[in-house]
Amino acid sequence: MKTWDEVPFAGYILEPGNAESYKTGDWRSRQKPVLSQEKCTFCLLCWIYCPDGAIVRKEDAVEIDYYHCKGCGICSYECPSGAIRMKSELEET
Amino acid sequence: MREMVEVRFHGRGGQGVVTASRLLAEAALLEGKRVQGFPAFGAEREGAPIRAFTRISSNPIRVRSQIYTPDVVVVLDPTVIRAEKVTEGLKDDGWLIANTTKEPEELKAGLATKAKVVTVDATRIALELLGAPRVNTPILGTLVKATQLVKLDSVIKVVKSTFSGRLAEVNIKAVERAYHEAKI
Amino acid sequence: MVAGMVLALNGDEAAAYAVKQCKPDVIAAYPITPQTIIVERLSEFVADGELDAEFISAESEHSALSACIGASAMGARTYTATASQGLALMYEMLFVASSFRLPIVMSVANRALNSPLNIWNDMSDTMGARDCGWIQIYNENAQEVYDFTIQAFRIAEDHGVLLPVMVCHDGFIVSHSTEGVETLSDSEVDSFLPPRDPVYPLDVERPVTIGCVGVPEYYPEIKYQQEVATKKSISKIKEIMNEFNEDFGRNYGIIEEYRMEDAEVAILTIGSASGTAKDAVDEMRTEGKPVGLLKLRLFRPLPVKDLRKALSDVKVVGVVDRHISFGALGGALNMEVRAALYEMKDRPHVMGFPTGLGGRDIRVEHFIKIADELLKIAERDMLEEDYRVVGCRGPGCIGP
Amino acid sequence: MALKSLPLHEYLSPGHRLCAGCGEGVTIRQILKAFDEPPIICNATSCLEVSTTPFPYTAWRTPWIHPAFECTGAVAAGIEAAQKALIRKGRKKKWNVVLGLAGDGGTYDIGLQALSGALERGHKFIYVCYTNDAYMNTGIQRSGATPKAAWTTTSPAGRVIPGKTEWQKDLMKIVVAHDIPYAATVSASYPMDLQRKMRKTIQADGPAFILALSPCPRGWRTPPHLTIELGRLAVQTCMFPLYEVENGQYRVTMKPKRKLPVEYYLRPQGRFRHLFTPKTRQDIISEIQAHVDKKWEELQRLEQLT
Repeated sequence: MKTWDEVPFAGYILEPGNAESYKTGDWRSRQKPVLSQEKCTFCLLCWIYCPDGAIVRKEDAVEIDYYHCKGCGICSYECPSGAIRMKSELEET
Repeated sequence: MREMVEVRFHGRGGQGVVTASRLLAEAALLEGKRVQGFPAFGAEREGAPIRAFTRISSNPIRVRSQIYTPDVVVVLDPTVIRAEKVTEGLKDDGWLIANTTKEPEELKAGLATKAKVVTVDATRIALELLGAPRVNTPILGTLVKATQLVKLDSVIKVVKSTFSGRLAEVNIKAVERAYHEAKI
Repeated sequence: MVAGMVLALNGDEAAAYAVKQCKPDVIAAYPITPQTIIVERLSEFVADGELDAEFISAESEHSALSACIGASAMGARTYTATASQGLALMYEMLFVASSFRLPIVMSVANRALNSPLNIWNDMSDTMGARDCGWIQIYNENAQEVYDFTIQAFRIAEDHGVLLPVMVCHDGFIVSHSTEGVETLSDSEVDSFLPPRDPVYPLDVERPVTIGCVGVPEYYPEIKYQQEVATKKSISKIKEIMNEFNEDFGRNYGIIEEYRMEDAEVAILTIGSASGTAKDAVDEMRTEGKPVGLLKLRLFRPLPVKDLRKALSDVKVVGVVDRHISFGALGGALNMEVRAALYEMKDRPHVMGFPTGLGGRDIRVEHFIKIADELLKIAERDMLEEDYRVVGCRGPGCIGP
Repeated sequence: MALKSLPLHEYLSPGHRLCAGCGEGVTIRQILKAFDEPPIICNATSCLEVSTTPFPYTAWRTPWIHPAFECTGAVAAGIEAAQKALIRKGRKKKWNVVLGLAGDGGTYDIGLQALSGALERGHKFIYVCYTNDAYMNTGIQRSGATPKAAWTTTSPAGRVIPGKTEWQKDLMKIVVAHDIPYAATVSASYPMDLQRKMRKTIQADGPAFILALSPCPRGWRTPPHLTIELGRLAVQTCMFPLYEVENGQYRVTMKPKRKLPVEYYLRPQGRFRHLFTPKTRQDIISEIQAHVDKKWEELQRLEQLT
């Protein structure tokens, strides 16, 4: 870890958005959202309602960014077409 | 002139006592002297007896205390003499300059001082010329006449730069009249 | 007013005039006696078009300094002024300004703190704020206020410093006293003080996060970096003062000695009391008493080495504080001077004399009493009391 | 305007450490989508500030400064003033929007003075108060924004006193009293309404204010997936009506087709549990309903009057 003469000036953070490298996906303890591309209508509600920016919007589809998804389940609850199902993390492992 | 002259002004809040001390300092500054002009700092409001001070010296002034043994005392308000010990600490060879209708001897009789007493009816001068009893400028004329602490011309210059237009004009007239009407 | 002349200015006006010549971009302030004249003059300069700056009439001192922090973080040259309760209300933000390394300049017209309400001078305000990471410069008269307000911007903005600076002058005694002030011309100020060159301003092209959460894993490193910078600023401050001296024919130092050559006892003062003390020293000297004076101009960072050097040959030092640090050893200055000298081999005795509290006039006579006390200590070679209050009626004090 | 038209940029990056399901995360993400280029942000001490900037990480892709808790209005004022001066003197090229962000504690309570001062002086900036109805950052203590009867750790639902005994402060009225060009309430549950209002704040010639209800799973004692649903219920019950005040003119922007009883909003939240168990406190629920009805009618009257 950085010493006092190595930390940036006055504790400023000079790399905007470097929190992106921090894996909040590890916070998921119970369930993870799983997206069914067939059912998805690309309405983008999951994208706009995600607190973590963990729904990645592509040209004509969305993807779930598990590196950052905290598993809150908003996307699944709000999805009008039932395209996102919450699956147990235990099931995964 | 002594190396340092200390002047104490007495008057009431709203009479321009602090301005008088400042104008005198500024006049001396024009003559290349070292000066201090400052109020006896207080929270007094209009009408309360207040003091202000001026120091004039040919050398740098370092002392920053108030003035306790003045060479000159200037009284802007005749009634303040009843309320304040205006002659306290006044040097025996000093001057008391007072705005009053009384003659110098008459005033001196009621005061415990050996200093020279000079009087002027500055209130009348101020009322006639300024239309208000603002005696802080005229009394400087009397002070100059009596003590020659600074030149009359210096006071006039400072008054000119402090006030503008007609106000400067009448104030200068007031200074000049009080200079000539000084009862020494 | 014409620049480059001797002008009749009181301490507050001297500060305002200097600030005008330093061309700040943003001024944010709240009126408080005895500083008010400064912000009145500055708002007049802005209203008359003599100063091109944004003037924010903040709704409190806390907001005034907060606005300065925002403005300074944007890269603007930023100024504020306050006193007493106002500085106390800013207290939280003082740390923020220095931790962000923002070169804000602030005038403080020193004034006592409530209660009882007291608008008069003492240094309870800035002495209480001594650990906030600001550079503190104390001035004796209006001339120094003028000269050091200009130097303060240069010091604060120097890339080898980047710290906020408090330029202190005693309320009323200096703030409201008219004196002759030898001013510089605008172009002289311009040549001494280049425009600010901000290091990491808030900039959309280069986004920076200022004011993160300093987790325990990093807080000490961030703070020690600040401590090193603060300590290191002493040499830069000296450098800038020397340049100012050379450019404009002044003779300033971070501490100043007066008749110290063969002094056996020394009075140590700060602020306007220094002048009165000099008169007292002269009087003592005519009586053959070996008294000298040390005037401390830079209190933060504390010039420890300079103090040790200046006081290495005296037997006793009397430290004249202008406030009380309740329940300790008199005033902060006394404690710090004592601490600074403690590891010297032949250290002098150090006694504190808190005085001039809440506007009580300090006279030449007071300093003569102090000096006599110091000579007695020198004779006894023993200190009986850590401090004694001067200018206070009653047992244990040296009278009014 | 449709969701598809909103920009892809994420000025608040993923990897921030707000709780799962945090209303602030959604709200701030949506708010930043109204900007075509990054605003200059000053942020009050709050959950948002703490969770987005633990050194050496920052989730911000905008210039961002956090000085303290209560000074957001004042810091924004300083930033705005500096920009004006620097642009005028040719040291800065173009204007950037100044965005103040603060929670309910930093706005309703400790920061109210700085906000009021900045609004009164008319600085051109946007102030967003994201309210989660309590001091969540310090562990769920009551604030001036806490609704009546809500449990918090300093307004506990005790055997004698059933949660907070006072009504929520009507902050909008205070803000509107400053006669600023634009003020509005928003909810992330209504993203397009939020976008439209945010875009108005950017256009406003002077201070603009946004009050955003930001559900807090931890403090409200609700499951994280209900965050958007609760925002919706707050609007549908008229507990948190969506409206705007543009140059003094009130306009309700979201009128529920069928105004739901407040119980719909209260019942799912653990912070109101004591109103339903062990026995239903119909007296308090009715009191809240009456209060909401009164405020809702008052709002509609203001809409008609202005």
